[in-house]
Amino acid sequence: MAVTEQQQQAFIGKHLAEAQVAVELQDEDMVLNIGPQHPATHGTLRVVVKLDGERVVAADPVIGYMHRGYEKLTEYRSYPQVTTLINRIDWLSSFANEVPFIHAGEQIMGIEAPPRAVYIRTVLTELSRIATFLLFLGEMGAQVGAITPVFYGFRDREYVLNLIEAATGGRFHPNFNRIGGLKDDVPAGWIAETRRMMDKVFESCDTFENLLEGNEIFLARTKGIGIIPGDVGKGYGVSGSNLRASGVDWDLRRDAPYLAYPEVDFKVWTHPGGDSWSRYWVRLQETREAARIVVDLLDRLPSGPVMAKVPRIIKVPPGESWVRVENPLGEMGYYVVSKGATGPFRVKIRSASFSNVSILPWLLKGVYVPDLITILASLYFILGDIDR
Amino acid sequence: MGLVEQGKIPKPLTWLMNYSRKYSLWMYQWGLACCAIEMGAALASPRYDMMRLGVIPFPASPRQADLIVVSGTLTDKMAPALKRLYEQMPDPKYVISMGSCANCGGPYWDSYSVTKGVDQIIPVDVYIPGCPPRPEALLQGVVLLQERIQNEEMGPRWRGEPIIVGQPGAHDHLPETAVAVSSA
Amino acid sequence: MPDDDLTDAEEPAAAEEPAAADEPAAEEPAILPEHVGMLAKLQADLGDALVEAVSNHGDLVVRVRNDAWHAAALAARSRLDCEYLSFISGIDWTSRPDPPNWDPDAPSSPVQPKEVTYGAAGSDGRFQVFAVVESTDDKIQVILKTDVDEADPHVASWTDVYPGADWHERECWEMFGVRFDGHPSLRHIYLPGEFEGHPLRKDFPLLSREVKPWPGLVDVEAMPGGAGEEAGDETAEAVAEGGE
Amino acid sequence: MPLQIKTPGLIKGLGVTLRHLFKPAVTVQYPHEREDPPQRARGVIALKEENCTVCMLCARECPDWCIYIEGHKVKAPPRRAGGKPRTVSALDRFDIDYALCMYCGICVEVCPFDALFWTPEYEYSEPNIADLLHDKGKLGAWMETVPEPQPLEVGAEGPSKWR
Repeated sequence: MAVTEQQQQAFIGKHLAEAQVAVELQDEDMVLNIGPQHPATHGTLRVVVKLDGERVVAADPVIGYMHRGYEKLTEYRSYPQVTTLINRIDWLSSFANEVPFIHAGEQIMGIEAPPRAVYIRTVLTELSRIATFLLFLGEMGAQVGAITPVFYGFRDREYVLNLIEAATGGRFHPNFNRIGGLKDDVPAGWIAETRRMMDKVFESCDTFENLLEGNEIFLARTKGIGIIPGDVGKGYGVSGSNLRASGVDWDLRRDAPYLAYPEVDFKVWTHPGGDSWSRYWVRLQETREAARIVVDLLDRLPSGPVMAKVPRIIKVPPGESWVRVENPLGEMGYYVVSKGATGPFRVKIRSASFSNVSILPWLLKGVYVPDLITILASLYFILGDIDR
Repeated sequence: MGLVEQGKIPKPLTWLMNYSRKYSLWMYQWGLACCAIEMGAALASPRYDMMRLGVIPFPASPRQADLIVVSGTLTDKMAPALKRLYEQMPDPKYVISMGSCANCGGPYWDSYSVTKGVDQIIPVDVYIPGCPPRPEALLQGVVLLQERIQNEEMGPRWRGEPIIVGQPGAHDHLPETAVAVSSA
Repeated sequence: MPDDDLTDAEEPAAAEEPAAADEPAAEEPAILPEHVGMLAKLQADLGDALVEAVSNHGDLVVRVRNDAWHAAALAARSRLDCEYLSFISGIDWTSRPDPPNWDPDAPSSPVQPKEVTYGAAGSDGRFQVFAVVESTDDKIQVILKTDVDEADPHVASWTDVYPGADWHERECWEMFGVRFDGHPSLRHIYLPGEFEGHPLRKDFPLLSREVKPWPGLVDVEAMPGGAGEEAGDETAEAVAEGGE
Repeated sequence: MPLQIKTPGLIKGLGVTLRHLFKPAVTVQYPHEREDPPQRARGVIALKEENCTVCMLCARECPDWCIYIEGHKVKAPPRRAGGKPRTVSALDRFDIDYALCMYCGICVEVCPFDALFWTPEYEYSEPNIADLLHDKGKLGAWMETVPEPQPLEVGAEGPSKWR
């Protein structure tokens, strides 16, 4: 399925030639501005596209409408304050955002969190993955015109958010991780409740499969649309489910083990297609897989404390550390440089969506305008994660 | 319709019109950040279902909207777009500012690229606290706005005079310079 | 290349010194065994342009000369099969000038040490550009660093090696003012076009933080008469207990 | 599966509708009934004024600088009979600006004297931004809504630190 740039250009050229025959307007390209506030751009992304008829000739995403200056703000805050701030980078999977930063701090300090804390961290990370993907599955349907999946997605997402809130106190921004462990243990009855909700998640995945996978319109709108060949994706730094949907078997949970993932047996789903449909399909499978991981880990949750011995005031010794993890949206990493103060000296935040979206100028060449919306939806980015 | 602008509508009719207006708010969604997802949950999630309150969330353009909900971080790059779209809305128009970022800059109060509060750009009728506020908190904000609409004088609203709901010194706790800097 | 005397003197010591300074576990060897092969491959291509190499928390950090930055990308891509670009970014190693009315004890705004130190693999001066490339097949990654001249910060662009470098370099240019020679269009990516300054340079101030009075200053009025200060002051106890 | 495909879509769709007709609705009729958030939910911060010693730790650790505290020193009776009279700090002003607060909970966590508590209340929108600055009276009133600490899950160690 791999398409080289030459083939793509040839494709555009061929269709341009056809357009020339049909209408004598081939030179009068139209510039269309989509966004920054457009219902189909998932936030404040702006895409300026040059159109030839209905076909995109060139696309230039304009980002920065959500730029909040994270990397500067971290230099002015202490470690606990940074932990709570970075929740808001990728606001759908906030808990997963905290983990790599905390790991970087723990790595420089030479601290390890107790096993129970590690397990609970893993469970909460997977729960936020489920919450993120359920929203995606709903949104994806909505962008091709099916409204029902949105309602289902939001309904089932609430169940997961309830769990996260019951444990951490925040629906969106848990601020539950501490360097050396967790803020507190989970409340009584939480595990039983989580098991019950995971059954609902499995059910929900089946519903989505029934609703969308057999749907001819959905298939027509997504199959073969927006193909990212694996090697092109790698060059652009596309990661996570987007890359796995291009047939690259690469998952940091397995390939650069962290948290409790080495102790879990899970499958890394890939799809050779590389198109919008593959990205949808891979995420659907990963939702199920995440629910399986949660159930598996809850069965083996060790008892004990959730916090290691750490000084009351966190001072990270001089050093630097690069930690990256597999977030729901892709590879998320923090390059933390410390100089021994109560706050980091420099934090480089490598967010997944930034690289995932940077492929758009390449990807959008030669697609139709309606397909542009599908492609944006299937790439699944969070604006805060792009702009930081 | 000079009567409405002059405020010469009889009381019962005012009551009736306000009552009708408050239950058909066309809401323009200005979803920006985390709060946008909570707003989405309030609108699309069956658990909250904001349309029960007479809020109609899908106007085709700001020119058909009565209410704009600014949910999330407003950056300096985005502010002109918000201002322009707000100006396109017909009077009477209402603004709900949702979440700490929209209220005051929130977690990014010291950032170089964030506008410290929507009320520096457009007048705001209801402030919803939270980071992000729960969907129920947004529902409560809408209910509060509906109460205000029920009890309001129509004349000034119709004339498009901005009703300063917050006092002029809404940012009193910040020194003048901080406000000036943030808008620079 | 403006060589700093200190780093120059340390170079023959093959990177052992900075690693030892950075690591809490000092016994760790400068280069981990699994990195030796990778480093040899890079060394073969880069020669003496490879200034320093060190293993830092399980990652190989390689510092190359400024003029070999492009060659380093080619070497990583062809020799190590690192097709995946994680990110390119910069760092400003100077310390931040203290704003006026700064409370040095404020836990809410940490104070960094004044003396300028450099991270893993060292640095020549104020600005550095660093990047992470990975191989998805061999599951390895390399952190590449290069020094950038302070007066005229520029370095070669990677856009022809990694297409994804485009946006990262635009970001780095906007944040640090480092020019990337050969980049097709260095224009603002995050900030509006009229924005002045480079926010991530340490001397770029956050004005809101400087003008807002810090609410953490202890604002407890002394008792009229001033007596009884020595008798069991609970506030002082509280701060002492909570603060340590 | 083949049977499903052969069923006319219309009947299938109506079947789904019919099934949903008999399922209980998930909607919570908000202004009339309200669902209680979990006990740990971070809705608003309550202040137990008698526990506060004006140590300023919360104001100093706050990432948003949104807590404003003032106090003055007063003489208090000695702790033990016959002891020296003590000097304690009395609270004059304790304001939290909820327009600025980022609901992170650092202040509650660092308070060494259990003076701050989370409560799950969320209904305090205001038409005037200045009213979002809650003074100590208003913060004290939230104390009524503070839930009891929850027991922890099986296998946990120690009492809950959650406040």
